Amino acid sequence: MTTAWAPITEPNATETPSLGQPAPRPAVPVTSDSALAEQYLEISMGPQHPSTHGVFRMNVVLDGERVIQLKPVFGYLHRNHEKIAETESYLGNMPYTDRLDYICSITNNWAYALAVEKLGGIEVPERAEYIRVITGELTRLQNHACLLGFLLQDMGASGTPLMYAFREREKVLDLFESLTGARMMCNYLRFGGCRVDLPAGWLDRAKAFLAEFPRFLDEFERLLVDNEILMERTQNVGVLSRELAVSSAISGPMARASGLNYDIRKADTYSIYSRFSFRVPLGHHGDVYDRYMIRFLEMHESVKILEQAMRDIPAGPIQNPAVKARLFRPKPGEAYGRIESPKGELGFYLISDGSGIPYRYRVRPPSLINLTVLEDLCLGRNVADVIAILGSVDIVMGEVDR
Amino acid sequence: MTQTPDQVFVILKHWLLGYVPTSVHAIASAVLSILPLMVVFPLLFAITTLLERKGLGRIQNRLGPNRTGPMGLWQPLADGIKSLTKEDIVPFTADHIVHFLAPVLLVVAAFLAYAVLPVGRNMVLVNLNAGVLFFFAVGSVVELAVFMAGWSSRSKYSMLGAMRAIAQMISYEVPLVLASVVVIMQAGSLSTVDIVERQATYTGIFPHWYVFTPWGFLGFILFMIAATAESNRSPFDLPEGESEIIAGYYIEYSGFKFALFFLGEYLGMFATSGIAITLFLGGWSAPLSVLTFIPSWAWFFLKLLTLICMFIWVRGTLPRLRMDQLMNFAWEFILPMALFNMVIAGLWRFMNPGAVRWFVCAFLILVPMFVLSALLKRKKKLQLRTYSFAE
Amino acid sequence: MELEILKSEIEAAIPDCRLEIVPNPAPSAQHSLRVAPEHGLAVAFFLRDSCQFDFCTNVTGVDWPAKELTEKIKVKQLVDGEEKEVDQVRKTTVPGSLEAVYHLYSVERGLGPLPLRMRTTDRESGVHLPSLTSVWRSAEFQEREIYDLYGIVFDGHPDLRRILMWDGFEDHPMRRDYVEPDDYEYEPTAHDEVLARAKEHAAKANTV
Amino acid sequence: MSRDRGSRLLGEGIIKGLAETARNFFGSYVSKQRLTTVQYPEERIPQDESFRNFPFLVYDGSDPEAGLRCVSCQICEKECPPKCIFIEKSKDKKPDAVGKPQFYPTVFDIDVSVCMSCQICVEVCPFEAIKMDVKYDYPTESRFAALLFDKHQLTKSNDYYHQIHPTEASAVDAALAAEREAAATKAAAAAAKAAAAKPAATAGAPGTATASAATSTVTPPSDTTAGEPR
Repeated sequence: MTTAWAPITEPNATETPSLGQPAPRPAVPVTSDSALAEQYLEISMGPQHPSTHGVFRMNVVLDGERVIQLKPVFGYLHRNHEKIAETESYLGNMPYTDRLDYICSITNNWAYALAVEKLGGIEVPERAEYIRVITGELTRLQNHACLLGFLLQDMGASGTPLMYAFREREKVLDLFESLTGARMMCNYLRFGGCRVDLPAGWLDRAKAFLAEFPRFLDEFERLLVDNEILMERTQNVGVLSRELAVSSAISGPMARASGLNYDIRKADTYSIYSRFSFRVPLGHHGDVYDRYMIRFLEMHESVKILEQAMRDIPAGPIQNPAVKARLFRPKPGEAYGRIESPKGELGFYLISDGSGIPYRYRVRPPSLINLTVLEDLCLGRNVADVIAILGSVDIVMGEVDR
Repeated sequence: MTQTPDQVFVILKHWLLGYVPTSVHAIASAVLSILPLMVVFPLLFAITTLLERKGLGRIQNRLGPNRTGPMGLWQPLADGIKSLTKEDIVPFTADHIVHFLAPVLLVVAAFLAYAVLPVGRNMVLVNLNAGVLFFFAVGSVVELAVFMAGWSSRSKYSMLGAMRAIAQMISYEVPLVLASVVVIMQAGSLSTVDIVERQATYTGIFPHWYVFTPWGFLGFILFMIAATAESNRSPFDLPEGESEIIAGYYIEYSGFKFALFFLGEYLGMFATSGIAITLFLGGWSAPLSVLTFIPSWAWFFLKLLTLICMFIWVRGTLPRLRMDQLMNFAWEFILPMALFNMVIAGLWRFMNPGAVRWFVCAFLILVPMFVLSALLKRKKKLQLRTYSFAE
Repeated sequence: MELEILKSEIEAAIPDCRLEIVPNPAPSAQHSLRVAPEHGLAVAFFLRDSCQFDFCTNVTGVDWPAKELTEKIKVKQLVDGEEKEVDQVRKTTVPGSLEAVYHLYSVERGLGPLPLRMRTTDRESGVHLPSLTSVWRSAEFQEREIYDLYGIVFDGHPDLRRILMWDGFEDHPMRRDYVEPDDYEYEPTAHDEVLARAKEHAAKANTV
Repeated sequence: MSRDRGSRLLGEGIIKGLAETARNFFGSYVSKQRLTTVQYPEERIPQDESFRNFPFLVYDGSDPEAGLRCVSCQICEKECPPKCIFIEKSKDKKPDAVGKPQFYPTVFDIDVSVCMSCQICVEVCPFEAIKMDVKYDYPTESRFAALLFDKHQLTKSNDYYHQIHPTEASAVDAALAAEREAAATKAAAAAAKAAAAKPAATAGAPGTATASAATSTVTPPSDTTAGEPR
């Protein structure tokens, strides 16, 4: 019976790894070969891990609890969305965009619709623009609430903030169900407008929800924002500098927490966001606490936008009649359209060769690009922080792996 | 022997002893004392698991288990049967003997701690004159069992969990003992029965519980914080931080051994809160002199249930501390406060009783608390942040 | 328009590099700038440092397979004795290539998308392009994805590995001429060619 | 919302958090808003009217075969993103609601295990023949064969459609009724014109000609893509 810690024997490198066997592991720096030598603990967090937000894996090399090397591994949820898009018509791709960032399906539709409208030069009637802003901001509310719940769940608050967040999210999903027919897979927007007009009484239900949403925000703030344990766990953890954020094109709340004033609703205004008065919160430290608070403050701003949008939504057509949804053939050319999705800058780059099927269909995934700096943020921190930092980046694997 | 309902169990035991031949008298009396404890506390464990899931549910706006039995009452039974029928998988590379012994040792150590716990008026298993010392000695065996579990299952996550558990338990054992030294100084004896006797007297209708003295209240708070850490409960549940290292030291256990770990953990929690009740909340004594008609053991279990609800309430709210913060908190805040508390208790003992003594001690406690918390805050640069807004 | 000004600025700053403006006929009018691969890095540094295009949001791979252009041309030809106009079909093949498109934005100056394009010489051997990760860190994962799905090898990339497919995978799935392996498991819907393929596989499976 | 607060006792934030969970704990006994559990099989959340799940074929009148609206133009089969609809067209024709002879599908399968209920088929169908159902639980014993719904499992009556989507169904019926009137008036006008032209063309068997003329001059159905109302 071996008492000493017998390292699990390495599969010798010559034999090629069959599918069942794990691939030979990268050379782990071992200082010397004596039994008592200091060995690094190399663990793989994921793809089945309670807090990696989906099938995401990190090869982490630990010295004790400190992280020395962290290599993310993607591809477990890769469906080659872009290859499928090159066999579907423009309309046929719309339901697939729901499956990109499956938490905010309407903002995915919006980004795709915006790119196609730029490609085809299509105008969108007034009422449709207002409906798009209302549903887009509702999506942002439920995404941020959802994220704050998950982030706190990762840090150990056993389910309580997550349940409060999901209680509110259910109300938003009920609104989406009565409008689009499905809670998460809305497939609601079309090129040049929306598919269905607001059903009777929907706007009043939305206003009623909006009236008591701030109560949830205050409850959430009282519950945890001043909590010393949360402040200790998140302040000065995973600090992202503004230069690194710009250089690695970090977008969304994660960039604004580092002081980068770049909100696409303001910087590259699309749709009718210029009509609403709202503010963009900016953090100064760029750590996990700031990313948590920025999303928290952004929810307040979204509530303001929603109030203004719901107040002055005009009547009128919701679909540009000139656009035929089914046999839509844009002229040859290319277009890159982007919106401020709750996770960051979600862009679609379409190249059309004049046929009814896009020649090239590229999705700019904010989650994947925000993960570029994950290793820089986690080096030198310990395992508990890696989970908190990953939680604050807010990734959804449907969008990362496409 | 005054009120029969209070001494009903003692009388019952003596009545049963009558039927036993005198030759085996000693063993029979020992068995008759141990058996109820071995039945009552696992039963309390079953009730607590249900209480915990219902309580957490209610905190999170949901119902909690209600499918098995009227209010989910048979849920603990269902969990027990499930853990019995689940397959017990032992990893191939595990060190089988040590792997098997770990949960057994954990539960044995937890049960040993009940020997000195005065559950009611002269209802204590063994009246050791060094009861508290015995309790802490047995309490430290738990760490050994935890490390055996972590080391022997040969898995990286369990290794991390075991390392964390050892560091946490040792660093919170010290403040736990120091917080109880204050009571021993005041009560003048290590025997748990004497400590409770001393607190059972009343002036007017108010009892002489130590928790009502300034140093006693601070000692109680420090003791409870250290007890939470000792039994790996919520803000300090790092050894089994589910979101980081999945289940810590008992990741490689399944089936009944997994249930044994839970039993051991909960028994440890009951034992430390039992000692907290004995030291600070006046053991089995009634809170008001007029209420002494209720039997003494009822008061003990009532206080135990309130403490359990406190644990559940804290578990439902607070996120988890990180490893180094947990250690800093123990060595830089709890330990100095416990030492300071001993100085205050000494001062309390030699000042003549009266209101002056009360205010002096209370003031002398609040000052270091503010100083230390400010010190800790500045060192960590924790502050409420302000955010600028771009138009 | 300002793309011409930018082009002239770059050509002034970097002596011997030739730039080409690729017009975009779509209403979005996002005309792009094509640069030869050997000057790619220099142009990128210039764009980032002096023209403040510091936000490279999107790096896309595009596959342009070889195309055959057939056009009718009038050709004078001797037909049984005398000169006659005859129209003849002439096939010219445009060589295929792989392309990397970088969409650049400027945060300070708020400038719109500037697509920067680089093309490889051909689709088999000469698939090397300079990696712009040293200029914009955001290109790191996206260039790995292009290498994984298209096969463009980025020289100078810190860690060029497959990002989405598993390491043992040889082919590049997003190329137009990619043939799907038909032995991966799928759920045969009980209808037409999918069903036929399933039956054929089942037959082959239990014969071998 | 910037807040600054002097250095406070270490535990103040934690106590505020505890108070919050206590309020939720006692609130759950009092207010419905703080207890959101729905005991699923016994109680169910009332389904919203526009909820959609798998598609179904609509037929008018009582006989599912004769009243089937679908003319198997196979547009939905081409447009379905995951390609889960399989149609085989009939050889002969049957008169549809207006009386015009139309093809009908002999085989109309939807593979429900592949369908993602995105309702693109409903959107592109020019004959309002396919609509979204609301039934979502289909426990079956086999994954492929049992989840391939054939025509008989898919066809449901128009009043079932009125039951599940009342407003949408009435709007669709109104549009269809308007269409039928337009077709009827045009047929009547064409018949009247043919009748006026016939006396000018002197002899000719009056009875059968007018009857066949009436039916044939109605807008001849173009086989493949019918006109698009939407």
